[in-house]
Amino acid sequence: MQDQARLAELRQKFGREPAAPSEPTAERTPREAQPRFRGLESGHRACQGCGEALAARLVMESAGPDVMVANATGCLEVFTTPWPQSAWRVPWIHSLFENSAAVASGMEAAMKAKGQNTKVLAFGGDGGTYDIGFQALSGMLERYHNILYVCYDNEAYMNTGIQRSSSTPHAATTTTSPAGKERMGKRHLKKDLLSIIAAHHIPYAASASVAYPQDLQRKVRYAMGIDGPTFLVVHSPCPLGWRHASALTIEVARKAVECGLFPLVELERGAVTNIMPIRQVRPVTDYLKLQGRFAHLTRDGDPRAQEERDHLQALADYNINVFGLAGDGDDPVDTSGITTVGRGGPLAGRPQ
Amino acid sequence: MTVLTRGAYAAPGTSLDFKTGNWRSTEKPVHIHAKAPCHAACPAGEDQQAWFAKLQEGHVEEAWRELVSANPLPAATGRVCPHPCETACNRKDVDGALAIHNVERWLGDEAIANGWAYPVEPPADDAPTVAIIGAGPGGLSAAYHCLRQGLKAEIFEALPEAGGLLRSGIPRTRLPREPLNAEIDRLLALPGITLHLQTRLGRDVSLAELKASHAAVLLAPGCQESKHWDVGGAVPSDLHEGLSLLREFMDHGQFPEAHNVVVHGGGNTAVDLCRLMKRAGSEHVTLITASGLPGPDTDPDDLINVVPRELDEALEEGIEIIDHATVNRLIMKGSKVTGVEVVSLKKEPSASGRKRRVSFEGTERVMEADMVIPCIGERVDPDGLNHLLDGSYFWPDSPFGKLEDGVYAIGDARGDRGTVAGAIGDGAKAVEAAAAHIAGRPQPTLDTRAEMASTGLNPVYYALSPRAEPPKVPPEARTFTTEIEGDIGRTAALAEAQRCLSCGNCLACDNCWTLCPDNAVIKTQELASDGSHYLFDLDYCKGCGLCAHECPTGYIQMVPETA
Amino acid sequence: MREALEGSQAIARAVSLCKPDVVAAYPITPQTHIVENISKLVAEGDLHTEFVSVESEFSAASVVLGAAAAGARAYTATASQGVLLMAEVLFNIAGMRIPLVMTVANRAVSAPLSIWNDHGDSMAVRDSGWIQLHAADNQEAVDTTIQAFRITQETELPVMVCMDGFILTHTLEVIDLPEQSVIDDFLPAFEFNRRLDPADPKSLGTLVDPGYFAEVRHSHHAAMQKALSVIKDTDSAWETATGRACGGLLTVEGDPGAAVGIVAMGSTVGTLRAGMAHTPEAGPAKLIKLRAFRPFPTQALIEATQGLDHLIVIDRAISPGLGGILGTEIAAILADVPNAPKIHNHALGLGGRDIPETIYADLIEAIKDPDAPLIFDADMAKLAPEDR
Amino acid sequence: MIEFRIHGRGGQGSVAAAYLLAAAAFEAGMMCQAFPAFGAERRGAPVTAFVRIGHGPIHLRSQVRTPDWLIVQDNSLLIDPNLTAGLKAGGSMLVNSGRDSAEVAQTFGCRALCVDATQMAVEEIGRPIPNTALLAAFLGLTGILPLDALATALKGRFHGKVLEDNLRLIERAAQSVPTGAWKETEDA
Repeated sequence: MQDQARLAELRQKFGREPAAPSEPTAERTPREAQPRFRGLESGHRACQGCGEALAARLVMESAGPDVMVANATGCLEVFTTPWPQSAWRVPWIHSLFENSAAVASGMEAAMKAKGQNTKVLAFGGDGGTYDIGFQALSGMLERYHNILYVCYDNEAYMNTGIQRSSSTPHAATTTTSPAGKERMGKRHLKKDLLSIIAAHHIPYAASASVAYPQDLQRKVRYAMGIDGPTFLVVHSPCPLGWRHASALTIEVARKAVECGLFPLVELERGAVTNIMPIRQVRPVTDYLKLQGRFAHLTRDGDPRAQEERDHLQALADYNINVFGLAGDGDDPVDTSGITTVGRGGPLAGRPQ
Repeated sequence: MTVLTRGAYAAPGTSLDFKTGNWRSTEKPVHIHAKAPCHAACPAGEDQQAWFAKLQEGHVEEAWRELVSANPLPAATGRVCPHPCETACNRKDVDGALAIHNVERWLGDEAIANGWAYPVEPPADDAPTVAIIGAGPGGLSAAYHCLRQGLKAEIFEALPEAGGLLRSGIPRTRLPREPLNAEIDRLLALPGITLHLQTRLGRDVSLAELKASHAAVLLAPGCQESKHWDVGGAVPSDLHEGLSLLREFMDHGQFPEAHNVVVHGGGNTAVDLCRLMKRAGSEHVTLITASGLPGPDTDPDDLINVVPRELDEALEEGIEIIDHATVNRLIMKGSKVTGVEVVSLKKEPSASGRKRRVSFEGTERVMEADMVIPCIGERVDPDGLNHLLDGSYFWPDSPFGKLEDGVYAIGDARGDRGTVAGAIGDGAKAVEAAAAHIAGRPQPTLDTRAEMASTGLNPVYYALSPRAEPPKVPPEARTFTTEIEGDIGRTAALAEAQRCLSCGNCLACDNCWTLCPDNAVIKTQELASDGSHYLFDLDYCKGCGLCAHECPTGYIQMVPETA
Repeated sequence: MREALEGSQAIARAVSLCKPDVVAAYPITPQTHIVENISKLVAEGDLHTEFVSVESEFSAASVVLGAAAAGARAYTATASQGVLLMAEVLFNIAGMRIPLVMTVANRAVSAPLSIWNDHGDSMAVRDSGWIQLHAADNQEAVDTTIQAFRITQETELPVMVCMDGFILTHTLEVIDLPEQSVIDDFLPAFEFNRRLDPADPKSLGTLVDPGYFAEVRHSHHAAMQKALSVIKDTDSAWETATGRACGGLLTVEGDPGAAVGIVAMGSTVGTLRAGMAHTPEAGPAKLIKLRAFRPFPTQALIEATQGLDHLIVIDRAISPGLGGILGTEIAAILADVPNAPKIHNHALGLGGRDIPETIYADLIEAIKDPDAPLIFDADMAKLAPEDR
Repeated sequence: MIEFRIHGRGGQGSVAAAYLLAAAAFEAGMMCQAFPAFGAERRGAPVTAFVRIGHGPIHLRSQVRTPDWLIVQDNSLLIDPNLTAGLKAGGSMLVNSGRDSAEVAQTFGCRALCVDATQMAVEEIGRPIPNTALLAAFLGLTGILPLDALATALKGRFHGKVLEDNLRLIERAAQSVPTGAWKETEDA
């Protein structure tokens, strides 16, 4: 009851829900009257077309106002909180690069100690999650904190100017894995983080993509409802680092899913419980050719480029086989995660 | 001076103080309201997207009202129209064009069955009256649109029945009498329309009288005179000209007997005739046409002017078609034809720009024939109109059909027309211009908005959904009177409505609102000033272009910042 | 109530009396007994706290940072490598002005590996912006730990309570632990008005550009200086509450008229005190027990050293290439003071080297030796000539 | 101030013995200090612990270099000639051993008494942990602290059967030595 009253107060204050027809709305600006929670506000300084900013905005909308966030060092942190401004409308703390999971653990312990239910979120990029913050994350999962950890995966250290991380895909160029006479970009593979996370036997771990916002938000809502550690990795294209036009952020993210290189899967207690089938599997070249970081792979007449393309295709095929991603058109789940439109919005007016 | 907070904390949402809108260096997003290709292609001027929108909401009567705001005869056009809207439909390359034609017919039939009232008010008693020559589809449309403009209409028809070509030139297998009569009767019953039957221009009334007595005169006489046809001066003694043969058949239900029939021409009448002759017992019916058949490389200028569905049905029924050819010579035994010499031919560009027909020497071949039917078109009966005709037809300069002040041409009588839908559209446009003339308003202008091509859409957001097909009588069961194509039905019609891509117009899918990384799209509860539900907050929009790229309908476009 | 308690156990009990909401720690010698004892109190239900058994000191510091930021009274403890692994977080906690308390069971820093006491660890983070208080015995460690919770709350500066590893942590002595009611009166409920709170959602840990960074550091420095009086006042309040004080910022004992002074921190003070008592032939000295190392009680030190001819400064860590750390700092402080004593800076007890009570006489004697080594108890015979 | 050094091997409870002795002193109203010679040694390695007790505050924190008393918990340590290093003149050594006391005294040149504390411990508490028995014997010999003080200190550490067994053990151990034989050095 008390929680309800508090939530109502928060919603009133931050415009989480549209006003009922009977409520006076005159004093609210259209921005204030948005029928969604604006956890991440405009005026942040992300690049044009930033996938991470979009992902964070979507996550906040679904997570709602009764949360607190621990944010690792990275683009998201830098572009949202140049003092004295903050784009956040939830309690938010940035400590360091590698400790957001641990800081969040402390916040969650504080909530437990004080008998409060505010859900704690931890945010990190792929650098802060796959690499430097990995240990703290593992500890957080093992200790079973009631935290949703969201990794905004843009596949390199973008904040410092595009250096390779263990999440950078094989053969992608970064400033520390450039292509040259002897090298075809990153020599190693993208770390299979989700399997490692799932091996902690936590209640829920999933991958999502900004190209599928409804699916992403459903996963956030699901994780929010779990009392225990949950993990979400969100594929978030970086137009600057991946070298594609800012308008293509969603297109690129979508192609990554459609070719099988970034499978959208859900694991509960380590077991795969759901996947998003690919409606029409595309060749990886459809994905690669959109991005400058793979430009060396699409050169004609270079046998090394052919080999690396084939390698990436094999990796994509592997994902498709392992997770059974190839969609069947008649499968009722085929479009469950795919945003389709109809007049009046994604859910309205669809024939049942 | 901003005072430092302890530990440099920041207050929530203060980034709003930082207007990222000035990062937009080159382009900004706008809502463009482009024309949907169906609308752009519709000679009747229908906005199919608009009435499909009503259908999507489940409002069938409103959909019909939206439809008849342009075309008062959907039960007729929904049966006879070659539906260029479907040819233009951006969905055709995805999983098949929308079955606009069939849904239109269903709506028209629903309106008749339910007695829905046309969305017109009776004109004022002292409203000006417009004279209309011809009660064919163009004249009827004009009369109806007069009411919509607050004018009275007085129709003069030479024949004893209204309907024009709809009644005289289209077989019942395509357009049965019942819906045609019902629709025409409903329309003519509207207060403010007066019909004078068996009143012929040049005989019973003159143009000069009408001009004097009426606020405007609209000419929709159709083409009643067959064009002269001969081959190198030879004409068979028992020549049956196509349209009159068809009219005869429709009046008396009989054809002259023939085994090998050659039909020369390239329109709907020619194909109708082929099919009827075949059904009447002719063993071989061959259509010889100078145009090309539909195919991926066929130039639209070169395409045979036949409803595609009808062409398919004709082939299905065993009609042979020789395209890109003409009858080069009649082989006569006395005055009777026993065969034809056919030669290949194509329309080639000429220096003047108009296409010329070039036949290719060495491609001549002879085929047996005991009847040759020319079906090369008709011309306007020049009685009382001589001074307005340019050759066989009217050639108005204006798209609104204006021939001179207060006089407008409509329909097939215009040299650049040829469909029922075109006549209906002409009626609406001519009335619009006439009403402006009568009221002393500036003349109307055409809708010059750009058309939304399929390349402007983002197809990934549309779930695949196959096109609905209406039932059809199989070829072997087809008769002279039963309608071949059936009713699509309510379920399929509503499902088709869901398939509309809403090309170029907002369908409120929320994509822009959902996908803006900068929260710079604001959703409005009331309609925004541009009719959508979204506003661009240019204070924060960085101009990334993501919303435009992900807009399924192409409704959002990036335009130069200065625009 | 007086009890014979091992130092670590006493600290655990003192922390428990302060009712922390969250404790996070990673075991490391010689801090281990502290966390073991806290764990035991939690296991027995004597302490109701969220005890977070983290996977590293780095996370221990991060957890208490997060907990305190979320409005919880938080405590951690570590030593040596643990301090260094925490280093990045320690700077962060202080820079964000997060109130919390940490015990450092002082231990040498590797390499070579040494599990024994010196001050190399806390000295390595002396510039982190934490308050650093040194306890000379276990009673002081207990009292200072309790005071630290009040100080951190009042100053919004994190407090590090330094106690010599083993020498204090593993020594059983008689400790007077106050009654719970005394603590409850002394220590107000934890309040942190910048806490993370959905009803007033602040953003902590922002990016500060060059236009304000200097001001951030200034305010931090100013806060540390203001903390001097808070430390002193808190000790006075403690004395009022318990009849016992820890010596505020620093205390002076011994012969007030002596020409020689000795400054030391931590457990060394007791040994020097014993040496002074047991070797009167070495001569008298003024013994200055420094409790507050950060913020540094500059003025109090100047006053305490007035009238001295010689000031022996004992370090338990060195800055290689410069010398003793405390010695260097005090030399800088006294540089502009007229008639300041001559400074003799020596490091003692590095890496657990036992400090005998004879050291007192040896130090006094060494005043005469201009070549007395910096590391006073290093035996050159143990070194190859080229390494001397 | 009286200083003790306790020698033993890891696992024999030498540090516990030091803590118990100091705690017993506290129970008897004295000040105390007890600590191990902190090492990284494991079970079985030689271990040293130190105890200081006195009636006034104890400031000195160095290791005990000149003990008044030595308590040796393991017979095998007697091979170390430095065992008695720093032992004050007149200092004494109590050894857990079945060996002849005179022989040990002669070897190290100090007063020494051997007690088979391990045997007593095995018999009374079922485990070869000699520390409490040795402490009790020591208190019986010296009378430095009443045996009750040790019993009270034990009660602060143990419960139930372990406590009962140990209380029986210290009673037996105290009686196994000539009461007050070393009493004259109490104030050394």
